[in-house]
Amino acid sequence: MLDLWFDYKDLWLSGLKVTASLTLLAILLGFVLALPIGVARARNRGLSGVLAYGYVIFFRGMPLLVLLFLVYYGAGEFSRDLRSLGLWWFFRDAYYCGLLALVLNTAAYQAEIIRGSLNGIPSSIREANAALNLTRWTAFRRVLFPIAIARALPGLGNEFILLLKATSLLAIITIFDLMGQARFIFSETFDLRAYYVAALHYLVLVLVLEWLLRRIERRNAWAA
Amino acid sequence: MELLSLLTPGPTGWGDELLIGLSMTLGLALATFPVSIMLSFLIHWARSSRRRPLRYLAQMHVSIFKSLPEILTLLIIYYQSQVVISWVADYAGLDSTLSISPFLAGLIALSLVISAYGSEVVRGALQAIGKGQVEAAQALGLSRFHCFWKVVLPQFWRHALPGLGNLWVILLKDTSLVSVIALSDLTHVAALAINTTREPFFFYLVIAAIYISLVIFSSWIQKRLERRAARGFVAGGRAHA
Amino acid sequence: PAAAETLRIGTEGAYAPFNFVTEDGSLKGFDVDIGNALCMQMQVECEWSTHEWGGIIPALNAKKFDVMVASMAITEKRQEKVRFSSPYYFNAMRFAALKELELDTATPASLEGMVIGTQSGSVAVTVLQEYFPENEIKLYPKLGEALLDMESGRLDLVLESKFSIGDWMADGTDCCAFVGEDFLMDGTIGAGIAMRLEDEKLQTRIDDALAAIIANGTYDDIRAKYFGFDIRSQPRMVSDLFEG
Amino acid sequence: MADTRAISIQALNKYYGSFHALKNVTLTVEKGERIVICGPSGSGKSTLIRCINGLEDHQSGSLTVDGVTLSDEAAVLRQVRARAGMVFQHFNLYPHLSVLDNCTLSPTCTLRLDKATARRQAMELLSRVGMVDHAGKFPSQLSGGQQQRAAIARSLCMMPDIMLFDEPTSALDPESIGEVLDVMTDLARDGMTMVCVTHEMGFARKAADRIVFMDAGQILEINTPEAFFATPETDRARTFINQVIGH
Amino acid sequence: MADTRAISIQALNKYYGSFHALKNVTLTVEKGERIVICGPSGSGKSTLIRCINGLEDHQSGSLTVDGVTLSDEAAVLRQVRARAGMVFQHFNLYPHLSVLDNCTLSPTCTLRLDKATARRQAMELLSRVGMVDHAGKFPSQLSGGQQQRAAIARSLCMMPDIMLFDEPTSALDPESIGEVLDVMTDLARDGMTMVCVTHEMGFARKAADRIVFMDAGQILEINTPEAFFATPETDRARTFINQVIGH
Ligand SMILES: Nc1ncnc2c1ncn2[C@@H]1O[C@H](COP(=O)(O)OP(=O)(O)OP(=O)(O)O)[C@@H](O)[C@H]1O
Ligand SMILES: Nc1ncnc2c1ncn2[C@@H]1O[C@H](COP(=O)(O)OP(=O)(O)OP(=O)(O)O)[C@@H](O)[C@H]1O
Ligand SMILES: [Mg+2]
Ligand SMILES: [Mg+2]
Repeated sequence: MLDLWFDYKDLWLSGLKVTASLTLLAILLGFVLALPIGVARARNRGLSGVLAYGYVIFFRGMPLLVLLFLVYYGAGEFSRDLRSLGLWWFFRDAYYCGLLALVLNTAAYQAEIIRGSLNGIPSSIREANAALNLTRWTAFRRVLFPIAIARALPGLGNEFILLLKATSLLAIITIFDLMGQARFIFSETFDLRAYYVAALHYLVLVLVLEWLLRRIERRNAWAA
Repeated sequence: MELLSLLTPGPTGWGDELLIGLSMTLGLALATFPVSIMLSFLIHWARSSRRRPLRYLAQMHVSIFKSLPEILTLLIIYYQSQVVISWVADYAGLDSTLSISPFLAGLIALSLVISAYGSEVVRGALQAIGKGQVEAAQALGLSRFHCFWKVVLPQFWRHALPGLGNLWVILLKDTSLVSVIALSDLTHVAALAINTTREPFFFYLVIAAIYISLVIFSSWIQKRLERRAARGFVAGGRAHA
Repeated sequence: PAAAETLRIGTEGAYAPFNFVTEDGSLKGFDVDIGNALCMQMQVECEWSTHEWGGIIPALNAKKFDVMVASMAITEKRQEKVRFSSPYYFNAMRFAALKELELDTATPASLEGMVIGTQSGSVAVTVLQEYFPENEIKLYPKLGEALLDMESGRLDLVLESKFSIGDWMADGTDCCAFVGEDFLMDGTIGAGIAMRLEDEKLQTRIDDALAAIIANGTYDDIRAKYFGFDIRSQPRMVSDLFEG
Repeated sequence: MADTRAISIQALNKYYGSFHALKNVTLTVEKGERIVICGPSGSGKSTLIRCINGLEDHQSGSLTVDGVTLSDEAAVLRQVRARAGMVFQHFNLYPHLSVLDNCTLSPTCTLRLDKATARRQAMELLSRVGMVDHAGKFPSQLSGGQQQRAAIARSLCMMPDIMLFDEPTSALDPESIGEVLDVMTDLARDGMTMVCVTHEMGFARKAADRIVFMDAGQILEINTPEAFFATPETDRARTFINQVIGH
Repeated sequence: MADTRAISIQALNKYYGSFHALKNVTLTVEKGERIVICGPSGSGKSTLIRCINGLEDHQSGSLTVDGVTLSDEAAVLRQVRARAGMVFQHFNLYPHLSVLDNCTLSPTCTLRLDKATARRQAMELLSRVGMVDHAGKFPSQLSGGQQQRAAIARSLCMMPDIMLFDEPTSALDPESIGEVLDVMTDLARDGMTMVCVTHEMGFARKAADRIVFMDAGQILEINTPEAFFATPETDRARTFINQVIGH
């Protein structure tokens, strides 16, 4: 198997880079999008609650593969309109389309995790906030948010790993991530080992990610 | 309107093909789910076994299939299992046309993946039942069989249902991946339809809507089941112990 | 009579006009008609199945089917993995480009900086790698997806079978046009019917049947259904075109 | 305006949905007075004490704390809560903050004390409850008794005039109960106005000025500890006393 | 063979990993005797009582219950458990079964009683603990005291010779504690052999024949209640008694 890796060393390395960069970007952008949605879900009031609920239902309900096709080929169908809107530079690029699909998808999952941990904060904490006269903003910023994030960490960690795995679908829209390179090498050589080499890469990536997450979690000494 | 006519059943539209695709998707999910659950129990049992090799094996199963992208698992199972079957068939001098269908490959691959997660659902549910229940059964002299059958299992469903419901939804959506090994599921049919109609947005939107409806319907069923399983547990005012 | 022998034929099903699935769910196309004619000639039952292009050779070797009639170009690399019949037509490649680019030739120089797409696992990939190493190349699971992407402007050109592209362009869109000549990859002998390496006898049978349907005119009848011109004469080689 | 009443409750009624949890409760607490509320489970003790600092709203009647009459306006609630500190059965410490940070969070954010002052004051009060050595620890690293003492210090850091306690010892083991009651007795001796829900009759006898006995949402009896234990007026109270200290 | 000893524990040692939880514990319980075990938290009380019916294994020493010497064979364990019923701090009722079904499950499955007999007997014992009216309810619909009484009835349904209690009242409110202690006192009066871990010193005084005081995995003192409370032999016991009944 090692020979197959060295024969296509450059391809594997560039695939690794694409996979890692996509995963990291999607995690970060997804989190930024998920925060307000998760908070709106937890409050579950007014228009924002309904919108957040709709968002979550929609993007959690459909397979990522379908979302990916929808964004990529769907946007292609409307290329003329997108061009006149000045958005085509974004949708033209498979990388951006793939990233967008990943972000939309993971934000829905991350939002639910954030909602869960916000709602899971025991009412006793909120009572303490009231009894100590904290303002709503202080209470959120100094108490609810840090506790929620700490409680959400294991769930978010899982989601990050799922996301890493999900990037493999992007190969289908011409992105040469790890999976894309594996498919290419396989089509060149018809050598099944190409997939095993890819599998090893993913195993290592997940191990690294898990290790990172464990390190972050361990910083919350108080949760013990 | 024009677009909708693409969905009519019969020789001029894609409605009937989509329906067949839908039944393939559902069929695969329905066939895979029970297999996954049984496998989950097995893996949980192996993981908590006293025998070290068994424990390691089960642990490895979980780590591997939780780390590999589903699509990679699928491709590897699809191609590799065929090679293995051919070897075995050749070696045993059996009918060498034995072959593994995309359906079976999908079933095996998805079962492996889902059971890796499922074993944790099983573990969580058993933990949620609590040591106290098992201890009470022991103290009352119940045999291990009765303890499992009469005390643990009835409570298991209640604790496992949310997790299992989640897994079902994951499974349902993961079936879309078998389209890449040309099983004519919903997504594959959509791709074929787009090949001739050149209406990707419309067809993928339809597919998305179907999946979303399936998921919503599933969670509705799940809620009903959960309510049923919660009978007797629901605190009528106070929730002690 | 004893139960007829069945021949399990595999194809892709997403490569119009050679093999494709219609909205009534049936498999159609030039390959399919040829395959059926061969079966008739060999007096066997045909049993068709479709497979993803990227995995179709492994599928054949994995005995998911016995014979592949899928417009596969015969190449040396492929001959290491499977056995081919004599060619049943010449599936020449040709560039198609966005009209707005106003290209009139397709050479490495004239295509500088352009994005070219093709189907992953096709011989066009090798051509592009060899003669257009500077261009950005995108690979699609299905040809249709590459063509859709050219229509939307994500690709400047697509290099693939001129028949398939032609069929697609005839079907309504006027975004694109052929540029340059058609050509074959060096060492390609045309499109062949493939089977497993060990099936030597089967190859003889298929070759004989092919010769027979060409001789009795069945082949030409089928060809005329799809193409108004000869598809069995050999086009130029790619090395001729770009190096000569 | 030299009002000597710390808390005045007039004909208070509280419903949870259709459940009548407090029925016409009337009670006055003088400044510096120590009140113990007791009664069987579900009698409304927690509900009453939570109404006093507005953690629960009420449907009718009036409630005045240190001259401020409770309403559901945010400003009024803040005034009331600034005057009345609350200690909960389950401590309700912030798990992600050290004991010291638990004590300084609200003073810095709400009272706008500067960090240094807040810390100095917190350390003083922590030493008062015997917790200086644990100031840097997280709540999860402390025993129940230590957590409750930290929670008391946290409340005191807001400089309240009145302290409310809702069964502060009932989640603790016997040894920890002792620690916490000692701190509370100490507070009582210093003249803090206190309202405690507790079943610790030893504490009630020692520290309370008056005992309020509740049942089924009503106040059945208000009496001095001596009178309450020796000659309870109602049968319900007698049964209750027997049960709580009988064994 | 007229052995008068219900339980005989000889030099029992128990480790959790490297932690020495029981150190050379020796104790004999006569038939019909009522023993109360007390001691500070973590002293090994639960561990000891759980060893007696084999919920925990031990590393050295011997343990004989009603003439059966404990080992880790399944058959031996079942014999011992048939003789010794256990009541837990958190009741451990089966939440998916009604009170009656909780009581009949093991008799029908293990003793092979027929349904009708099992139900008749269960109703009898439920009436003894005052729970007949609640036989059809699920545990979650009951108060803590009611749950614990149901759990006692469930244990009694197995016709044990010995009853073990592990802090049966410490998860309860004062009134419920009363209910449960009444039932236990009643059992004691009827001559049941009982071993109770409890902090209820009133009960100990009233019902116990001997009090066993444990600390740090050792038995420090075994004494009659009168002697134990009046003149504890060890300082540790004296401190403990002051703390538990001091306030
Ligand atoms: N949030 C609520 N919703 C509905 N009913 C409630 C709520 N909180 C309390 N109750 C009910 O109000 C009554 C009084 O409750 P409260 O908690 O004040 O009793 P308590 O005297 O503090 O009892 P305990 O000693 O058990 O703490 C009880 O019957 C309880 O069931
Ligand atoms: N499963 C276990 N694993 C490791 N240590 C344990 C385990 N169970 C108990 N211990 C330890 O053994 C010691 C004795 O525990 P045990 O539960 O018997 O105490 P206890 O006297 O019942 O205390 P409490 O009054 O808190 O119930 C404690 O220090 C405890 O931490
Ligand atoms: Mg209360
Ligand atoms: Mg214990």
